[in-house]
Amino acid sequence: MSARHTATRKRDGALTEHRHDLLRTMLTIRRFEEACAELYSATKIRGFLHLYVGEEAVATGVIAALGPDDAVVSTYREHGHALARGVSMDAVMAEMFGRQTGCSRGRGGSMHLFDRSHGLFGGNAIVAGGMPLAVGLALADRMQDRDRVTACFFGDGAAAEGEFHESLNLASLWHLPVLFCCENNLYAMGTAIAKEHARTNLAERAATYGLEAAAVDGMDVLAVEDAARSAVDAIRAGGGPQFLELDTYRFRAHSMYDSDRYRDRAEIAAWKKRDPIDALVAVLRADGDLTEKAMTELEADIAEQIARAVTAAEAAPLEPVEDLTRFVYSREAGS
Amino acid sequence: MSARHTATRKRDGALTEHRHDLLRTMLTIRRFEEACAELYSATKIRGFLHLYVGEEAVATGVIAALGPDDAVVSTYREHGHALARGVSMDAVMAEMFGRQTGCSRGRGGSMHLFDRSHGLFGGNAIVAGGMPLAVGLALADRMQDRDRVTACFFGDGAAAEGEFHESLNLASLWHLPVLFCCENNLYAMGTAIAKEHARTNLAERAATYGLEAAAVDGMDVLAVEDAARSAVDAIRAGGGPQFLELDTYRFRAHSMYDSDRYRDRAEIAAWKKRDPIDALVAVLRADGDLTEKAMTELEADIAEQIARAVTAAEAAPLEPVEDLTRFVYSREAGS
Amino acid sequence: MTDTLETTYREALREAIRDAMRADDRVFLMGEDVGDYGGCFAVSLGLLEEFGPDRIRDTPLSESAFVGAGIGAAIAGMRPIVEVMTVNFSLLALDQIMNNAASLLHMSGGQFNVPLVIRMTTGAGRQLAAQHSHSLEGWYAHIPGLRVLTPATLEDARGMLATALGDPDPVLIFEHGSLYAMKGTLAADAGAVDIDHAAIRRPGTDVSLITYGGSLGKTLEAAVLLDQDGVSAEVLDLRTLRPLDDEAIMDSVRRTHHAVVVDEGWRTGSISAEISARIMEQALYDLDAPVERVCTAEVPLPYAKHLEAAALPQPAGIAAAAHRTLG
Amino acid sequence: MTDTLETTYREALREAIRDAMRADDRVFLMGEDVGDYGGCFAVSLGLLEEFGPDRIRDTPLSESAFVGAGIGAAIAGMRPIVEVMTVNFSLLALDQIMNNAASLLHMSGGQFNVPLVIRMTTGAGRQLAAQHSHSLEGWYAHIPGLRVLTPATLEDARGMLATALGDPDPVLIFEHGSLYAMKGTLAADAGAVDIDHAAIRRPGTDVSLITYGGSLGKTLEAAVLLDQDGVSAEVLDLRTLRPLDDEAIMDSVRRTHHAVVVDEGWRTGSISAEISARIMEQALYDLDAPVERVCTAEVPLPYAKHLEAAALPQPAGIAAAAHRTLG
Ligand SMILES: Cc1ncc(C[n+]2csc(CCOP(=O)(O)OP(=O)(O)O)c2C)c(N)n1
Ligand SMILES: Cc1ncc(C[n+]2csc(CCOP(=O)(O)OP(=O)(O)O)c2C)c(N)n1
Ligand SMILES: [Mg+2]
Ligand SMILES: [Mg+2]
Repeated sequence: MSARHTATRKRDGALTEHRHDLLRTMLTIRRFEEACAELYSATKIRGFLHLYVGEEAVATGVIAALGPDDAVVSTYREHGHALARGVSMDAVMAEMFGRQTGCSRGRGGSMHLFDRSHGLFGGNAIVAGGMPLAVGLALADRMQDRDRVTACFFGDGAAAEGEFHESLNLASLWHLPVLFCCENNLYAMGTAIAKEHARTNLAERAATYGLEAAAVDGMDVLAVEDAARSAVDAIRAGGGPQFLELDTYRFRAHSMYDSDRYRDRAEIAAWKKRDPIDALVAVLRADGDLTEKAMTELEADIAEQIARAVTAAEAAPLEPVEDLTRFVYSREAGS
Repeated sequence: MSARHTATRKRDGALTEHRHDLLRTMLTIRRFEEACAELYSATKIRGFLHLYVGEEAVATGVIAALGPDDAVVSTYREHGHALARGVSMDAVMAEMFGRQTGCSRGRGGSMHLFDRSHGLFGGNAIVAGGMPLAVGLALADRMQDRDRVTACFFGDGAAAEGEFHESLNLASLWHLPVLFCCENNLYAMGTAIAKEHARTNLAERAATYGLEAAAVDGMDVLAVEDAARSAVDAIRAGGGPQFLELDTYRFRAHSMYDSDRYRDRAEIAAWKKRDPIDALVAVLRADGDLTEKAMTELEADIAEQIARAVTAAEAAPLEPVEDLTRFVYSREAGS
Repeated sequence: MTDTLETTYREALREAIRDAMRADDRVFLMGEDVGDYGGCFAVSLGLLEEFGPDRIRDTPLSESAFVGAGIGAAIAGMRPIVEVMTVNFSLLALDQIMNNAASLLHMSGGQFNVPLVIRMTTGAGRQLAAQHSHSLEGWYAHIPGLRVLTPATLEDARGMLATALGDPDPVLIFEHGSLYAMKGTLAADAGAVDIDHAAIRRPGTDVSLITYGGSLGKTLEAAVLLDQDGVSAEVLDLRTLRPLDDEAIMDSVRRTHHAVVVDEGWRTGSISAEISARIMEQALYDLDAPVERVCTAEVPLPYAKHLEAAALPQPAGIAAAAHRTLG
Repeated sequence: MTDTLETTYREALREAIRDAMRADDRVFLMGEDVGDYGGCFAVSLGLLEEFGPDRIRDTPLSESAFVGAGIGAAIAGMRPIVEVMTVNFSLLALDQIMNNAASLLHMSGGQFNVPLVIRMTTGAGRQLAAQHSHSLEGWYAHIPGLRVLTPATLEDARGMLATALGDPDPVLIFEHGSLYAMKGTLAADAGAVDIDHAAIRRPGTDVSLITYGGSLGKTLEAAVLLDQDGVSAEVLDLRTLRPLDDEAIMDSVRRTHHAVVVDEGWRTGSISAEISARIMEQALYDLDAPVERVCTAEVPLPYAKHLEAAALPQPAGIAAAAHRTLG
């Protein structure tokens, strides 16, 4: 409903521009990760690499609804959240390359992107491990009368962990400003949601903790943004935590190590027909808001940005080995 | 309803006898624990001592519905479960005294009563720590086509732990023969249930995992037994796990260390009016099934049994110190 | 000299919390039963009345979530004191402590430090049996990014918290359950203490008895027994298990040439092994005999009084170990 | 001699599981992604097809519950092999492992033994960063009631599981992530192996290099470097971290009079400290120099290749430590 609301809102320059921003963000994430996949095969990027391809509308839509001072807690599949949040692509790429100019100075890699200036609190690679952290950020905000909202992203698999239960209960019990964003891509690695949960309706499960909870089409960035916007507004108005189940799908394997034996090809193909980028392009085209030319320029622009980021990362310095034990303690304590 | 069912069932000798057994069990638990409290003050019993006084109808009613081969997993507040299960009082008392003749050879104490021959799998003092264990017992039964049912007791506070969530989901997902018995006495130590749970309706919470769940008056042993019996029958018939929220109250403090500063005296008094033993006595009296004489004899009988248990415990040998490291490994391995 | 007051370890901890909360509104106490109940060991008794339920915050039984919430709150500008009832239950929060609290600063390339204090009770000796008697502070001392404190005296109970709260990184404070009732006198103006150095609690010349926390008392008793046998034992209280004060340890060993480490942890893989290894690495040629270790027997602690007593380090056993090193 | 076959560490583990499941229907494999996915490191690839979803059982992301369920199932007559993807995530199940698996037999006065096998991946070296690179097997070796195995060879990958399944008590098997792809030949009839003794992987006379698991390869490389410098290094593979084979350790040290312990755990409070302490306690007078330890730098492991490499034990560093002991 709220999605239709935006889609049909009297179109004006601002709206057009905003939709173009959403498109740019999603396309940037897509192309960036396609480049990362190649760089991984070229062994420029190592460790675990989890791609977000197909899920771009979730991070893009939710984060578009956040204010500049809001907080984001994410997982190991967080390139999209970092870029949508405005973390410099150069810094993200450099991080993947393990360089000193990376957003975590090369210490985090793909799974641990951090950027204080953009309110990105990681990049947590323990499934559900970021949830209590998000509750704590919100607790501090509440105790300090800040009106910040914390968006906490996690997957359908994470919802089986004890920390999911404990965190939702705590946030609801203490009425904390957290927007729980469950990226339900139907699989936890190779395990289908029906093998993860006795009841697979996660929004329904969340509602039993006393939070407002809704399921949203995670392939429709406008629907995601609208749902997130009303949730964020309600939370900021003091309404307590809310939960969004964002129904989506990853077009690629779980990680670069995964041969994807467990998913039916037809299922993948069906979901690819719902590509969130194609969907937005279609809306814009229908409204006559996107020309071929604009699209070509956008692609070129992004391609160039990525090329620059790669070149910069290649050229960037490595953290000196002498600094290995730096940042274990704030002061240079020993052990 | 099912309670009325029993209460109004055409009374015959068997029923009378059965209700007398329930009374004997509850009264035995009550008098046994009153003795334990004195023995604690007399420093004969040490460590933590958690009394079940006021909650006797729960263990008595549920366990009355179990078969001889069924399994019981309990907490640190498990004297009632052990006695209701038929574990010898001498062995339980000796355990409290830390003697070799104790049901755990003096190694467990009040919080860790075990008895394989009676299917008592402890006595677990990590809140919610017994829940995964119960799921595992049921998993093994299912894989080995045994029709055993496992009754898993835990408190309202335990329901806030991650293991509660994980265990209910797993049991429901795998359709395992577990009867989850939540002893809701409204407090987790000094924390009232409203400070433990955003939503305090625990049966409702449990139902969202896809189990049959019901709340039962835990002060009415007949209601508890009937609810447990239908649940156990359904589980044994292959219906999967079920959940009973047993609404009850502890008449005493959390443990012997607790000065009970957090409960309103009026609240305690109100609940004491609903003493499960008085309630059953009233039913029996109304039905003309319990004479003064019978009651006096029962009390005397129990008092004598307890006196014998204490004397035996006092006289029982201690485990030799040389056996300290025995039972760390089944074979006498070193480290 | 300043005037003194009679107090207990428990009261000293409470006064330290009270001071910190009065001095800085970013400080709050959070944990199971810290409020209405008054703290499972009565440390926070009365604080709810003074500071209210927001700052003396009762939590559900959700160790992982409320410890993690403490981490998040610390990052976001608060100065939480999280109380985990006992180290036994802290296993449920260990993932948060290791993978978040201890790692965030480094993983983020220095962006997110975690000024969090976690207090927990540790140790055995009260017949609480296998699931309530662990001494796992040695494990926590294994984790880079943490500081581990073990107050064994009234001064340290009173003074370590303030210093810990001033630390930009996570600090764990282990309170041995047998110490809460310890009575003694404390300077009326007692306050923050240094947390970087070990302390000699009894000077001696023949053997160094190295210990911490709940074992300090037993070790001092052992020193008295040794004195009766004509052996002058020095008792070193480590105070901080991470980082260890190697200098103080080696300095004592270089003077006495004999060392016994007393640790309530299970022997294998305990912090006593680390201390013994460091002594060999840094002072082998000053030793006249192998370093002895007096630890807890490697058994889940039994309930029965005589068995528990036999499992734990005791003064006679400590003294015997010292005699062995002296040959 | 028996004929041999080309295989890998991964395949050897898989064959061991297959054998065990064929031999005993009480045996089943349970863990995250062991079935449809084929195992996060492909160890169980193909087993679902042979044994079906009941015995190759995918679990939800609920480490505490499915490890606890393994404990319960073991008590109730099954012989579960529980796979925890990596030791990093095992922290979420540590309460179940310590307070139930390791303690039930003793707490129950001998009534409930737990014949459970838990397998997990450990170690660093693949740029997986701070939350995926822990080496905590030394911690598990601290827990009374457990047995801790660290197969470092194809023979042990193939043979330790069967022996572990025959043990009446809980056994933990740590597979180093860098070993899965290790190739080699194995006797066609390779089967159960002893799990009570350490093994000399390379005999030598000048220095004992004591190690286990993922560090064995690096240590053997160091021995080659040392050989080029004219130093004859003996390489001892501990194989089992609990109980430690003191006899084998002391026997080697008594012959070489010099020892270096190589351990991928963080140095402070690592199993290497325990080994060093035991050598001092049992063989001090046979030592010509302090025991050296080569461990992982005390830092949450960084992602960048050069930083991670600098943090971990490496052949050159091991050889240098050996030279230091030889003066
Ligand atoms: C506690 C924990 N257990 C297991 C893993 C290994 N692992 C990493 S991602 C993943 C699947 C998570 O699925 P989901 O939460 O749905 O997120 P998605 O990857 O689908 O985005 C698993 C099992 C982990 N990182 N942490
Ligand atoms: C994991 C864990 N946390 C804390 C404790 C300390 N503790 C023991 S009982 C208890 C309260 C449990 O309340 P509930 O589950 O309602 O059971 P009840 O005691 O009311 O029967 C607490 C906090 C514990 N034993 N284990
Ligand atoms: Mg998923
Ligand atoms: Mg309760």
